[in-house]
Amino acid sequence: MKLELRGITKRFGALTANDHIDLAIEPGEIHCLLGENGAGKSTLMNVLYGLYQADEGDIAIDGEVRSFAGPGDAMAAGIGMVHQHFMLIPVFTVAENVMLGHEQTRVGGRLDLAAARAKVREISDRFGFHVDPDAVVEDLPVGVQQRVEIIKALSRDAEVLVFDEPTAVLTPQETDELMATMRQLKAAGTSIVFITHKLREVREVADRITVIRLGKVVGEAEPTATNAELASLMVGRAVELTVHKEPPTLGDVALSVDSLTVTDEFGTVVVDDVSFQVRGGEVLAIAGVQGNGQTELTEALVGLQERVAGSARLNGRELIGRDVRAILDDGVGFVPEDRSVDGLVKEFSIAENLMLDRSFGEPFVSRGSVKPRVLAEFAREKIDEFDIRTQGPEQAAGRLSGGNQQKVVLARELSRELSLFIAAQPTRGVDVGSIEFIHKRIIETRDSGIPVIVISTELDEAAALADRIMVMYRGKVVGIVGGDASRDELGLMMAGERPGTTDGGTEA
Amino acid sequence: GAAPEEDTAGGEGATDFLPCIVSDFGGFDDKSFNQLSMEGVQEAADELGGEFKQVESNAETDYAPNLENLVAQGCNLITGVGFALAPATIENANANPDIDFVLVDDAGDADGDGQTDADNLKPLLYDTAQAAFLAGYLSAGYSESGKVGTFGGQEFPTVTIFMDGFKQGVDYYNEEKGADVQVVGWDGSTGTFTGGFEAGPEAKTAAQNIIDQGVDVLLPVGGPIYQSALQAIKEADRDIALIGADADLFETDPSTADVVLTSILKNMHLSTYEATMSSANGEFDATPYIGTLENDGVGLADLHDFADKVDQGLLDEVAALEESIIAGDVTVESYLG
Amino acid sequence: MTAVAEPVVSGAQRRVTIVSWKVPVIYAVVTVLFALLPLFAPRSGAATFRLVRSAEAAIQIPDVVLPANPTAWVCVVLMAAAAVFAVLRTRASQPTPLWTTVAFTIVLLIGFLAWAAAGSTLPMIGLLVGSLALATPLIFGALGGVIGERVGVVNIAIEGQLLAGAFSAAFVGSITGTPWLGLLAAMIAGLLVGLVLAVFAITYFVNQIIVGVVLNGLVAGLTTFFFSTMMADNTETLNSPELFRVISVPLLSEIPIIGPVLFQQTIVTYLMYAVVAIVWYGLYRTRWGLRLRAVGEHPQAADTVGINVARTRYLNVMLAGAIAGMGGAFYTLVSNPQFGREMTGGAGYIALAALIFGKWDPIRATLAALLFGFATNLQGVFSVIGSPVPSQFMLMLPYVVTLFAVAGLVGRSRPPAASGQPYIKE
Amino acid sequence: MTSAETAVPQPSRWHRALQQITTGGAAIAVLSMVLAMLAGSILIAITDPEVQAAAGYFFARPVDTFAAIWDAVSGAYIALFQGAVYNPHAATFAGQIKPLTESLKFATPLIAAGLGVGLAFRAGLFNIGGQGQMLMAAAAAGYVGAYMNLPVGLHLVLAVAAGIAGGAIWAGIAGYLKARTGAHEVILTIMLNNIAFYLLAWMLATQGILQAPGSNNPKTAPMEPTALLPQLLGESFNLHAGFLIALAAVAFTWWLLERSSLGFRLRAVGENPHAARVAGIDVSRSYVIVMLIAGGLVGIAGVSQVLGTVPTGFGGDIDAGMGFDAITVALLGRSTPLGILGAGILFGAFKAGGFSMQAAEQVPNEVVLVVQALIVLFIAAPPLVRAIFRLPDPAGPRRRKQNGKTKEVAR
Ligand SMILES: Nc1ncnc2c1ncn2[C@@H]1O[C@H](COP(=O)(O)OP(=O)(O)OP(=O)(O)O)[C@@H](O)[C@H]1O
Ligand SMILES: Nc1ncnc2c1ncn2[C@@H]1O[C@H](COP(=O)(O)OP(=O)(O)OP(=O)(O)O)[C@@H](O)[C@H]1O
Ligand SMILES: [Mg+2]
Ligand SMILES: [Mg+2]
Repeated sequence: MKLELRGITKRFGALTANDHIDLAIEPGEIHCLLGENGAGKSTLMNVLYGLYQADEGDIAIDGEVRSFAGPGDAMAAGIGMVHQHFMLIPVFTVAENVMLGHEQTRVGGRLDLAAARAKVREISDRFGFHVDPDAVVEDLPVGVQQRVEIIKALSRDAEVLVFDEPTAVLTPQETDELMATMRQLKAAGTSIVFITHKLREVREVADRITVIRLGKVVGEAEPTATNAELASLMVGRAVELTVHKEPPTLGDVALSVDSLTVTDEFGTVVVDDVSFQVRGGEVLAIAGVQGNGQTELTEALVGLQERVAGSARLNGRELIGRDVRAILDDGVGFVPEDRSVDGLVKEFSIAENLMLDRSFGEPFVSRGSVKPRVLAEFAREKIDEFDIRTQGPEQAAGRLSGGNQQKVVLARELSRELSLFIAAQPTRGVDVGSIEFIHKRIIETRDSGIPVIVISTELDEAAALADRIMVMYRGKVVGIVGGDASRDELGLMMAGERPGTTDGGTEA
Repeated sequence: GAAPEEDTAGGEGATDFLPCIVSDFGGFDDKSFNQLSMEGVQEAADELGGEFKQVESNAETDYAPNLENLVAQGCNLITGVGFALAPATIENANANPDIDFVLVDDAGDADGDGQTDADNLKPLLYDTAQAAFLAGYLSAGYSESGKVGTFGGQEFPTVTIFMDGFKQGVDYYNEEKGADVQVVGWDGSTGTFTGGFEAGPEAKTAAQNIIDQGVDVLLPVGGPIYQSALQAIKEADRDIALIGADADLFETDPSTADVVLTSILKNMHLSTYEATMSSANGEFDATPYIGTLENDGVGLADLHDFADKVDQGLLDEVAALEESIIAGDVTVESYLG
Repeated sequence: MTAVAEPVVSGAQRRVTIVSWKVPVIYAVVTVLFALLPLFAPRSGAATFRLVRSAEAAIQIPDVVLPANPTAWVCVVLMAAAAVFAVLRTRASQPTPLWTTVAFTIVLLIGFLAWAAAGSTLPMIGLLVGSLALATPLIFGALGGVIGERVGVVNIAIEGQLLAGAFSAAFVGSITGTPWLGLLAAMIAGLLVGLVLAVFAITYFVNQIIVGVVLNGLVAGLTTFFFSTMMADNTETLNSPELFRVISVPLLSEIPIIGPVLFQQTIVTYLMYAVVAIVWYGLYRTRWGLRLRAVGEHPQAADTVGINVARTRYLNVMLAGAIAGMGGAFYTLVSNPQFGREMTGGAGYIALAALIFGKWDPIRATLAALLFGFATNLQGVFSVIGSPVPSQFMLMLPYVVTLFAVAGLVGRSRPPAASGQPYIKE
Repeated sequence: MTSAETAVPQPSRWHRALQQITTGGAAIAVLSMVLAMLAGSILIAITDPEVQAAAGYFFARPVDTFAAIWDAVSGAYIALFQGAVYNPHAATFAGQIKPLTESLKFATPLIAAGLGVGLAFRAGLFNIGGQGQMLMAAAAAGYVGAYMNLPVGLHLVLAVAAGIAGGAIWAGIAGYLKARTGAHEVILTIMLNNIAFYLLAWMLATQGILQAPGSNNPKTAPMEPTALLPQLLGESFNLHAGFLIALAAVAFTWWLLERSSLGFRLRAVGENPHAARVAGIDVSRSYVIVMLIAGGLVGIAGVSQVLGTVPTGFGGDIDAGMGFDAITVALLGRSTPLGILGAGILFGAFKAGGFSMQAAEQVPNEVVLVVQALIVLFIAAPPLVRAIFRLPDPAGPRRRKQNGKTKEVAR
């Protein structure tokens, strides 16, 4: 089926998120939508899916104008969507999530879970997913949740499938598998709209590319276009896609982690006897598929985990056993993985978020009172310095786009006197322009002699930033390799294979 | 209906004497002391051919403003119902010497000197223990199971005075007759209370718990909770007699007729009526009134349908006992002395 | 998460057992506290447990007579043994099985009852029947709360729904002369309160807690107003509904102990059993429940699969109101055929506590309400059989028990994720 | 993002001013009152004996019915106004403005308790425990006030402090149990309400604790004069210094929430405990602290009751249901100190007016409760009020879909 969006306009108050956008999706094509954060991609897709009502414009299917009062209508018309933010009920099982909204029942109104399970298995097998229909979604790794979303969309026999940034949380392997799936679907005649910030993926699968900036279509591109061309089209300026960094000037060992073990509340050992060291002035990247202990490891270092054994000394001082505040006061900067939950208070202003972990004393607080003027001044400075796109320091952080929210967290953590900087997934879901900036700041931090730990599931990022890469699998360290290790080697390590030829130097 | 003539002059009534009354948190429909006191005032007002004003309180903090607002309305006599209104009533009485005040169930003696604290304040007190004593004696004699029961709403003296008198009456019976009738639900210092004055499931289970102990006479004390007791009695699989408190239940709630043995009367409507009338006639006298068996301020109600179910000998004994109490030969103890 | 090749770094993730000393500590503390009773306040005489309601019961069970103090000591020993067992299990890094806790609780209860009822007769049937009666409106209220919160609307208005139900049941029951219409009216009244809650909370996004608290005040004001202006003076015509009759279920009601407690009840109580079962089944096994829970957990996700969030919320909040309204009918069509001002006396708030205590689950909320009813009636029975403790402390008992149960045993509870959150669509 | 925002041209200044007046908060508040009072009129009319009498011959002479309704309703609301704000019939100026001071007196505990509930709200806790906290505060302040002999000044200070501490400790128990065990504060505070109720009942019935010496009634002795909150405007007015304490509490709470670093952390915990924890804020400790402060604020309400409003000794329902009113006050005031001040005064005025309405016109107390509840509902739902009065929506085109006019505006 051929899907056309004609002159779609969508406003949120004074803001025009979509401004007369025209887009045509041909049957059986993979159509990529590119654009920086806040360009209006998700909004456009939400209009298409009936979640938002367009202020102007029409949606036409095979030339016939249709109107969707809600997602139900869109689904009935054969449109499916995998949302940027998972639309799964965390406490439901996979089968329940998949059946939700088009449940089959048996006598007594009893849900036919068997049918739903069978459906999940069938789709799962067809595309080579391994998804247990009875697993509870919140217990699943995000990669699997992503698949559940896809199964959900496929279970309704959609003819047009929208994927809104599905790869932001996937490993390289998973991304490859997803793209294979997309090709499979396309071969079966399904049209796909694919939104991503990763240019490599675009060039790999796209048949056509449309670029959106500030709510308007700014152009189309061929899959053969270079990364640089695509990036500048998106952002409206030239973007440096590779991080320029000098070889590290290594200082002394600053952080020394010894037999660190973290157990979760159910008794699973999530970080298992991990030892490594980080020197001043180097970036250690921790790579690995999400859910293999990286998060818990960094959380243990800042005092956020409860059942921790072993030791971690920062400049000779033990971190384990002290509370979060003491550790932060020691100069540990921490960018948590989930910015919207752990990084920001969305209802607070940008300024307030910038002082979130410095509310106990100078510079923003004296004698129990906040100094609003000092804080406002500081906030303005950081908004400039970190190029946070906002109406002002008083704007609620939750109203910023994801990339800008991330910059607020970075600005907060990087403007303290640091002795160690830990950043988890610093660029997840962030557009290329912002990635360039964030990477630059991380390297600057390293170059000022501070030890840096970066967690990334993104191999490109790990490779771009790291001086050494430590790979974790099932809570254990598989190995530590140099920053120039090959993708293939890292991929194998992430699957738990010990590296054949490595000498990343645990002794470093 | 037909429309009245346009100008019915003087329809306002024959007097401009304005009696007023303030309830405590129970409200005027409590089938208990607020209601009875109000009925007395109402009756007086009707007889005088004038109006009266009634004002309900919902909480302790309402008493003072309610009284003050009635003063502002030009009331000539203001009755406060309940010990809780004492301080506010005393204060208003002292502030408004031209207005007569009546205080139900409290001596109006906050400073503890044994004197009422205002010259224009008439306390109405009721030694209900005397009447309850008779009820206790009657119940003990009536009981076949040898167990009688009582329970209250909240542990207030105006509640426990009934339970106390009742228990003393039973004890007296035991003494006189060498019997061993037990009182379930009150041992003279502590007992069963529902925690409130609502006729809800709490009151009903309290009644049931007492019935389960084998009593065949039950005295609930505390406004509407008698309804729950009545229901528990109806659902029990044997005959249990109910004793009313305050008003004659047989009259005020005919649905109790089958089970009500008698009621312990606290004739508040009589004394508020009299106080109101005397004030209207300019004969207001602030000396405290204490309702007793002697002055009919308290008493035992007629047995109505139960008259022939009770042994005449027992009735005679009760009548004799009443005389002895009036004569002071038998003393009933209560906080009123 | 499929591995490309067989992993070399060990197979499964290591697991250790988390040792929590909570259970043995609680056992020990409770045992010691209980031992204080026979130690410092020894009671002489025997406690008689009466297991039949009356002499006429078809199957007679003899009274169980236990000597008070010795029984208490035996129970202390058994409890101490359980505590030691728990310590050993914990030492061995094994969890203490649930049956130990059940047994521990039963032993504690027997010991306590024997001690407290020394020299008197404890009517067990009455104790249990009363507990059930006290719990019934709470259960209805809690179920109304469960449905409301599970669909994402905090229902503080349970108190108002109970009260409106009680009022309407009495009023309509009186003027129509049949309790059935009274019951229907109670449900409609509860439903209407739910509807107002829904309009303000769902359509106008007003803070749900405000609406709930205000509705409680509104219903209290309106019912008291109509009670005192209309009903109080016309009790016979407007405020004396016929009560539902007790129906003994054939056979079941003959079962010793359980029969008279559970199966000699009115239709309202049987409806309560049914509603608990239906709500449980519906919530976890049917399309209705699946959608309801989805809307309460993640309304936007529900929206994206074509579920009309507002409609789902409206219907279920109204349904919740109707169920709570039935609880109101218990007051005036089962307990006592008369409405009185604010006669629910805060039961709605206790129901709210029960549903949180029960972790937003219909069965557990029911159990929580039953626990509360039991504690309430236990104090009632003790005050009757003669307890030396001042009445005020006795009346405090159910609340203290709940407080300890919540703080000691239940701990953290997680509400439905979107409970209290309005769903605002662009 | 920024360039797209200028798309819609701004309407003229006058238009905007007009729009603000008709759609702003004040208009909504006034219209809400009008609506609620209209509803209240129905209740007033149906209970009025004159109306009932006239309605009996409605078809013979309907004018009478309407006249009677008008008399009843206008009389009631005039009485309400005269009891709450200004009474032109009083002889002296003092008498004329006395109603206003009465309203402020009734507002005092509502403001203080509202602050306690509102503060807890801002820190993410739903404090239903106002009743228990007030009762325990009253018990503590009452004990010091009635049964201790202390010098002038010190006595009052100590009694107030004891009351605040009583409320703080009672709320602190809930905070501590929540922090320690994770139990839900709603259950904890509801249970503590009931426990406080019976605990106070016991203390009031026990000689040597709170029961007045030599008395049998569950009531305390009057407060010693040295412990009384001074009357602010002399003997003829009942407004006492509790109002000043409440104002000070408003100022303190404002400072705490808007300016202090402690308040900053409490708010952070309230909005997002996860982020607060990651930022080094001790969430458990925050719960205890906020409940202690909230309980202290509610305690002021209890103190003002026993040392100011009812100085003659108190009994078991001295809270007068204000623990629950406080929830409405707090939320109506959007949990901001100034909002709570305003909402508290509004509710205080209704209380004061309600008494005069009942005394003067025999309108049942419950009418005021109903009107109050309706006002809150309407104020909380401006779109409903706007819809009823057909006022324009300030958000204007935002919610309107497929609107032809906006099409043109947006180039
Ligand atoms: N619900 C909303 N209310 C108000 N404004 C919104 C809303 N959703 C989106 N916007 C605005 O619309 C603009 C486009 O948002 P959209 O989510 O479409 O961006 P996007 O292109 O998907 O960005 P990203 O790459 O970050 O996902 C944003 O800048 C935002 O300001
Ligand atoms: N209620 C709202 N009012 C105004 N803007 C909003 C609102 N909700 C969301 N937005 C905007 O919508 C845009 C997209 O929101 P979304 O939550 O998708 O961002 P994100 O996914 O976290 O960030 P990223 O796009 O980088 O992944 C953001 O620009 C955000 O500012
Ligand atoms: Mg997006
Ligand atoms: Mg995004």
